Amino acid sequence: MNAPFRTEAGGRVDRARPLSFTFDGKSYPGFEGDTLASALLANGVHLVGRSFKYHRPRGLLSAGAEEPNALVGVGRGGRYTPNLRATQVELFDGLVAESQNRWPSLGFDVGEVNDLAPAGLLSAGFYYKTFMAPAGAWKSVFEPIIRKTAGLGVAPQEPDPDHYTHRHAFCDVLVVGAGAAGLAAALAAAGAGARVILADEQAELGGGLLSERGATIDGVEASAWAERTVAALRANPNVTLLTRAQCFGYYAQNFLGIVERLTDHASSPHPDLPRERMWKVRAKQVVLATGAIERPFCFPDNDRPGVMLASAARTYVNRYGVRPGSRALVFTADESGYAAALDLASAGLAVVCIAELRAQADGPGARAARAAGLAVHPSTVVTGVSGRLRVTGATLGAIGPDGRVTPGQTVACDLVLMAGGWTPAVHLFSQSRGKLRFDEERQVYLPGVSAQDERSAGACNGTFGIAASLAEGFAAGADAATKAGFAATAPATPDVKGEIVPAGGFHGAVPHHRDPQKVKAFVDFQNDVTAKDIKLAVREGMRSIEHVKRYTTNGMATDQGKTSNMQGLAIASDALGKPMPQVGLTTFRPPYTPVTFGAFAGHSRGLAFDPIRRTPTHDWAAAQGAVFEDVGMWKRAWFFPRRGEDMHAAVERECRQVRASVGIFDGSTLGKIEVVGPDAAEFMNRLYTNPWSKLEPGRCRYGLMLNEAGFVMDDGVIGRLAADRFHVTTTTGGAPRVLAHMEDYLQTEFTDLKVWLTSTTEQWAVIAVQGPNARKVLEPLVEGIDISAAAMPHMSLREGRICGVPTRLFRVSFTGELGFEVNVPADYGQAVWEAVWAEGQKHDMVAYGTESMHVLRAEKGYIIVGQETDGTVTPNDLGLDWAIGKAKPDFVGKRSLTRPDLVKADRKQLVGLLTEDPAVLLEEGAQVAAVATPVRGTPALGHVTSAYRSPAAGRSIAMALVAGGRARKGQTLYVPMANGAIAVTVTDPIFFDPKGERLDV
Amino acid sequence: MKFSALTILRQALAGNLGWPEQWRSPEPKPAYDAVIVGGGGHGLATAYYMAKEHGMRNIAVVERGWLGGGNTGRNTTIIRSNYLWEESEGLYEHALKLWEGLSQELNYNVMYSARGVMMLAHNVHDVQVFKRHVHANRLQGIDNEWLTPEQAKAFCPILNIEKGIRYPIVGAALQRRGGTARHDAVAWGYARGASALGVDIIQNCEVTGIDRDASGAVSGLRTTKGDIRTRRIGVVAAGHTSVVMAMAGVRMPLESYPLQALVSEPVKPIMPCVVMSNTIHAYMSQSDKGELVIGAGTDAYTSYSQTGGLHIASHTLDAICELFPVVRRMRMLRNWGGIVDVTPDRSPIIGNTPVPGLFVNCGWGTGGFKATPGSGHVFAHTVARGEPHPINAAFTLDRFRTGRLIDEAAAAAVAH
Amino acid sequence: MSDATITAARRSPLSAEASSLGGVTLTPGAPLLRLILRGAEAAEAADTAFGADLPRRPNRSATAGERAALWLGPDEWLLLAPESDAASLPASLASALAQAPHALVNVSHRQTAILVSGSGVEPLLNAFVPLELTEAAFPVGMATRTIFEKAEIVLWRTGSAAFHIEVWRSFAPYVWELLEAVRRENAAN
Amino acid sequence: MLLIRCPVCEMDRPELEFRYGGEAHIARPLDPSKVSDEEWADFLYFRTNPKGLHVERWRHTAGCGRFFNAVRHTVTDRFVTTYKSGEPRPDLEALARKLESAR
Ligand SMILES: Cc1cc2nc3c(=O)[nH]c(=O)nc-3n(C[C@H](O)[C@H](O)[C@H](O)COP(=O)(O)OP(=O)(O)OC[C@H]3O[C@@H](n4cnc5c(N)ncnc54)[C@H](O)[C@@H]3O)c2cc1C
Ligand SMILES: NC(=O)c1ccc[n+]([C@@H]2O[C@H](COP(=O)([O-])OP(=O)(O)OC[C@H]3O[C@@H](n4cnc5c(N)ncnc54)[C@H](O)[C@@H]3O)[C@@H](O)[C@H]2O)c1
Ligand SMILES: Cc1cc2nc3c(=O)[nH]c(=O)nc-3n(C[C@H](O)[C@H](O)[C@H](O)COP(=O)(O)O)c2cc1C
Ligand SMILES: [Zn+2]
Repeated sequence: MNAPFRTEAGGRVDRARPLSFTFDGKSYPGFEGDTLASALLANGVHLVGRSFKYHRPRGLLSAGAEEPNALVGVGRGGRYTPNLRATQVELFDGLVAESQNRWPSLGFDVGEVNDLAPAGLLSAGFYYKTFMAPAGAWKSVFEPIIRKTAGLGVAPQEPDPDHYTHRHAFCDVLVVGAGAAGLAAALAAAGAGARVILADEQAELGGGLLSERGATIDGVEASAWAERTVAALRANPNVTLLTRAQCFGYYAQNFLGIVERLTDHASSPHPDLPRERMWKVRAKQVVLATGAIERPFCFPDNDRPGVMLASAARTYVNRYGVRPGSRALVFTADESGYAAALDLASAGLAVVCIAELRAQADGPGARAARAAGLAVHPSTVVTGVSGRLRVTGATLGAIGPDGRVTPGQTVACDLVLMAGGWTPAVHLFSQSRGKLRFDEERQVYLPGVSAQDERSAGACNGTFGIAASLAEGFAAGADAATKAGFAATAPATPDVKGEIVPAGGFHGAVPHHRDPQKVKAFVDFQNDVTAKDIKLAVREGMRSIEHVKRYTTNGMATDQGKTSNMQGLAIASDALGKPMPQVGLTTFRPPYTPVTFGAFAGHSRGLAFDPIRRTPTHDWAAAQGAVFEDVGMWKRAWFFPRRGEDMHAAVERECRQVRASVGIFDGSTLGKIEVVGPDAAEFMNRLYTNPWSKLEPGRCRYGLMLNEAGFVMDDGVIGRLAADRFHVTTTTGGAPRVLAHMEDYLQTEFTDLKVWLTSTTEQWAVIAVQGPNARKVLEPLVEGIDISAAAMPHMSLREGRICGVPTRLFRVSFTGELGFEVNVPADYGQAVWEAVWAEGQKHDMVAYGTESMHVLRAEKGYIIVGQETDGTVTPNDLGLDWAIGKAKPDFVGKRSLTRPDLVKADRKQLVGLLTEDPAVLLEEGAQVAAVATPVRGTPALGHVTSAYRSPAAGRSIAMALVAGGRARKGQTLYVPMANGAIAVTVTDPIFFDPKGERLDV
Repeated sequence: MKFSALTILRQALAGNLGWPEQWRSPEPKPAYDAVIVGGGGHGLATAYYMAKEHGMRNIAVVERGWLGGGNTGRNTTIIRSNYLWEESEGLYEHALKLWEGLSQELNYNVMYSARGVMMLAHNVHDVQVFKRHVHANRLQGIDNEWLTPEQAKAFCPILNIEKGIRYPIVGAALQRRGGTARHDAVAWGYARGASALGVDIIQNCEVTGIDRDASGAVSGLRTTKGDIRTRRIGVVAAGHTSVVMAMAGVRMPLESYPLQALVSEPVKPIMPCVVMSNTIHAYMSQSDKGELVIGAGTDAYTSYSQTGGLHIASHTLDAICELFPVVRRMRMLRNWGGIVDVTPDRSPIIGNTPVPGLFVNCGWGTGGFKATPGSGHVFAHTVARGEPHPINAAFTLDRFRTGRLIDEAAAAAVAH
Repeated sequence: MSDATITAARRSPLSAEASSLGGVTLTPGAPLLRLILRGAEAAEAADTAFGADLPRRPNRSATAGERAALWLGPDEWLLLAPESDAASLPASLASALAQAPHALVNVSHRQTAILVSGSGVEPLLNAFVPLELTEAAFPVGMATRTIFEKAEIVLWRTGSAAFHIEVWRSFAPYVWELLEAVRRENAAN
Repeated sequence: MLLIRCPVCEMDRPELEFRYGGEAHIARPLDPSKVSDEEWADFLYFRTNPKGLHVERWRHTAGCGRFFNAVRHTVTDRFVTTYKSGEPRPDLEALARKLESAR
């Protein structure tokens, strides 16, 4: 197969490795080293996309990251990726690409009717002015239509099979961009001994040097010099070279994000390779060498396929060995346009003529062009092109001394090149919060005052030309290395010959003679923003460039204004009659070019999205068929269904069996903190509402913790192991918060106390054995502890052994039954559990989960922090005033309890609710009202916090927070539901064994 | 000029040369009856309603930058009213009702799109909390319904409701009247409306000082465009409230945090609604232009930088990719930050201050865009009458003394 | 806690086995006696009783034989010793420290160790650990708490290409699996 | 991601290891029962929230575990200094002058 526009020789593609790919279903040949763009051009394919609003046919504008037009979808199935720039897609054998935003086909797109609408109808912001009547039509008619036209590509339809990875990296000098300036900077910095990372978003390092034809460096071609330099850097162990690595963001304290593409360019990558790696680089010093972006011209129909940036055409011929056309017209306002013309001519294209916008056409470029026999017309502009799907010709105009344009000749051509000058890529500098300065002479923004440890070199710093960029790059690299602590000198600058140094440039709309109503001259190609749109925005009062941006959407497309922002600014500045720097720039934000979501997520994916915390006896529960629930990061056994049981049946059985005999429950997730030190009791006094000084070693107490605002924050049973040692338990979810809260007070408020906190949550497996037979189960297993009722009363704690394993044995109950909590070192958790379970079988022991635990505690009226409380609840609201050490002068939260609102009589208080019909179960979260059908807008009295079917009570039970609830006991209230209110009676929130007779046995 | 399809056609035929400025850009007068500090949505709406409903025409809005350039211009535009406490329900529902007719009211298409806001529950606790909201809302006549995972997926087909995932979806609360609006249009629409009623909107005019007379009452403002005399100031400066209030010697219960958001590249519609997950911290919707609009929680430290850390975007997107696995290959187009002023109870402060003549509307934190019309409406009343509207009566500064907090965070920890 | 009499089966939170791939070896650590010692005033007495000087410099460790003391905070050390010391060391430390205010807490089962070694160990860990791990920045003997993606660990460099990770038991499988995943990636490179 | 110098570890460490702790030097009243509701509200809720130099608390949670204080510029997020908890609040004006002259 033969690509018709491939040059006979030259370029950096590997002609020994032919490849085949498809675009819109048609198969084409290409070479290794091609981009999709270069390969399409080699095959004469110019029409590659459709624009956003008008669906205009679009071709390749550029050869790089700035491409606004050639967005394609690549790949299949889960690997389909929309909106990729053909200029950045590397070719591999079998690549499948398709065009976007067109129907039914790229050549014939129905959406193009938008382009035929009366001129100006769909101008900037028109949608703010219409679609408002009749009311409701926006939602039902207009918005659905607008949404259908939205978007460019199609989102993937299947989950992404690839994976992504991260790496933190550190270096003395990070160099971003590996063109002349970046390579030089890396050489200088590495030469000084600095650890260097050099990153470039392209597949090959060298930047603009790879697109050079005429220039030589130290006697070799520029690209050969680049190769040599890269090889030297690669050989240096202090240098990390990253290709296909876009630096997308510059964050505080010299922290930069780089995303490296690892597999997209390969046809069958190793399956273990991640698709992309995000580098998170902390650099001591940074050199920005990100080059410059060529500006297109804004003239009528400047968007037709075949209208291209001059530098892009140069890249296609020189780097890829592709002729982007046969007959080229070069439209320039910069010396670099001539370099392109010369290169195209030497590649065998006919250069019809060079239209030079500037009045003077006698610079080095023009002289060289004329010497090569090319026609150069000064004061000449392109005022339009012919051809819809591909340029067929261009009309020229002459700028008179008064600035008016008179129509000139029409030339036949299939390529119109634009060389409107260079816009330094200051994105990263600006993101670093450096202050840009406006260079009046060249009318560009350049890096000004730095805010971080960085410097810019080369074209991104306004320094054009290879020689100058090399020199500046060396100096920047040396400076960076020096500042990073290395003795550095810039290497001697190599000898550069034969280059045409970019100089000149133009901003704003190109003048023309045509009826402005009838033509469209594009500023933002992708978003279809025209010069007229920008002028309209200004006319409508959008005086800030930020308003212009948002009203017109200029610069908001996926290229983020790389080719349009400066043009838009120039046109707005003109319309406002204010110089550009006074109009200002919009903000540069990350990313420089779009970055895959998956790359941000990295390995935080699937089950590794968050750690899964399992208890020491998790596997046992799983083997028993437990259903688990997520509590924070923990998996907790929720219930243990037997064959055929649903949750309700399982819970009913579990609860009954606990009360009838005995149950076993995994309490390991409870937070545990060991509070140790001579001032431990005093610390506890200050952090908990309860008094602790008099609690004897070996005894436990229910502790209530408030935040400083007086609201309940946590609770738990706390055992005193020794005068100076407490074993504190917290709620599962509250554990980290409670420890942090304690540390805060300890380190910053109560610094007088000698006490230390150690988290022991995971040290102990906690096996709760609850039920009238609990003692019988444990007795045979426990050594060295008398667990008889007399020796070990309720709320006590002993140390000894169980099954030979050291234990802290608590006699506590969250069920209202006789109960123990066996704490054993976690590695022994499962063995002890199994021993207890085996012993328990003699008593028909049941394993129960968190759901039964909730029911059992609710039957007893025990609260759960986070369920009965919501951060607005005081101890008094819960009826827990008894837990407050009244004699204590202070504790965290005490002062707040006397604030006016916290002592109001009608506060919501915890009560029980019993439905009239015992079979009716209330819904947690349901509201409580005084009447069955409250008038809309009447405040609720409160809400149901817990509701269960209670096997012990033989009916449904509920707890609720109800305004003035304690005084309402006996009253009938209503719980309004969607299908009618449920009548309830207010009761005590204790539904079983109110005297606690089952506990103390 | 009234906006309509007809005027668009007429103007298009005339080369779009006849469109007037949408709002005037006058220089400040030496004195006004009242000055609103802050030209965000809330400030502009306040001025609009002060002029329209309270007949105050000699008033100004002063804005330090470009109007709408604060959080109004950088928020993820989620609108809903299914809050928990009655006070909040009243305020946000008031706003939602105004949203429903706002385009017509302003003759400016703010693209309020009632596409439904779905909040995902991932565990038992979430279910309890969201059901509590559903019930509370129903009592107040606010729509909010409970969905099974399957119903949630039917509403948003790209949602992953598989059971075996790290945080499976166990249900969702849906407010169908919730949705989004075009944020810039809200600022511009109110500005145009206010300007037409005579309000002076003064951009690039930063307030640098607040003058008080011997009695302590407000007497004027200093700005970068000169001094302005006035006896009534309404501060609606969002992230900068503490800074402005400090000029009057008032300390506030506020902290200003960076809040980031991001958009993807635009794609054809894949998502018909707004989805929020508080438990795994992310939310997403798709704009009419096609980009996915994504956000999460604030950065951890106070800042006025309008930027934030890379790790925040990472955590946001890892959550998004778990909820919607088909978007993992999509790409972030732009990531920005705003500065949100956060109160201890995550509810706004709207009302009088200890300084006579000085009123404040702030503390909307991460979720005030949705309140814009309602907030402006009740604050206009507050500034014009010197006392709060019944709807904002509870949102006092004094509640931090009495303890009468309106704690949306404690109850649900749902942002936005 | 004298563990001499314990017959109950012990179960480590990590079921994985040691393996090497792409130049990196991952090994689940053997059981250790682990003590958290708090209280700056107790350090001196602890030096002798423990047999290794507790490091006073931030983020350092000290070793003596099979015992190691890791500085975790200005008054906080993680003491590691062989299982066989479990019978005697806690008690002898406690009595040696009786006069100085302190806290000594046994956390032997709270956490477990993952040993990572081999030539590719730095980039492997840097997939998740945000600290610079070159020997210059993180020399042999340095130890610190830090972050491992969404888990917290103690990272201790025991050799020029060897690290000892201490991680709370329920986070251990997460850390292990992530290390394993990136090890595979790096090996494919 | 910020880079924060922990004054205890005497190292620059990544933000991920730290927990922010709000404005510093807001002392809890020695005897809360003696202060008025207004004063108590001030302590609980009212903050300087400055645009500029901010004196704030951080805790090196995933490090040495210590709380310490920092002066950070809330516009640039640049840390000016960090110091151990308990040390006196630095003279902000002097720091600001120093910053100015360092430019
Ligand atoms: C990323 C992000 C996402 C969000 N997502 C949502 C969401 O989905 N839903 C939702 O409801 N809310 C959301 N919010 C919150 C919402 O944006 C804000 O609550 C709301 O926009 C506040 O409006 P405002 O008019 O009060 O503030 P702003 O729009 O910020 O206006 C305040 C104005 O005051 C000006 N100002 C400040 N100081 C001075 C001075 N000295 N002189 C003069 N002018 C001054 C500022 O320049 C600014 O323009 C989000 C916020 C952010 C940052
Ligand atoms: N022949 C050409 O078409 C051409 C093009 C550009 C520059 N030049 C010449 O090259 C010299 C300037 O050299 P230079 O080194 O300043 O620029 P350069 O354009 O040669 O190199 C810049 C490099 O930075 C990379 N880059 C930009 N942003 C990046 C990012 N965010 N992340 C990673 N990589 C990024 C680009 O891929 C490019 O390789 C001048 O003489 C200029 O005239 C020539
Ligand atoms: C809802 C919403 C949608 C947005 N969509 C886009 C978009 O499609 N393209 C874009 O470049 N920016 C988009 N932005 C971001 C803005 O460009 C800009 O970043 C944001 O308003 C903050 O302003 P700043 O970045 O200038 O500080 C969007 C912002 C919002 C709030
Ligand atoms: Zn530290």
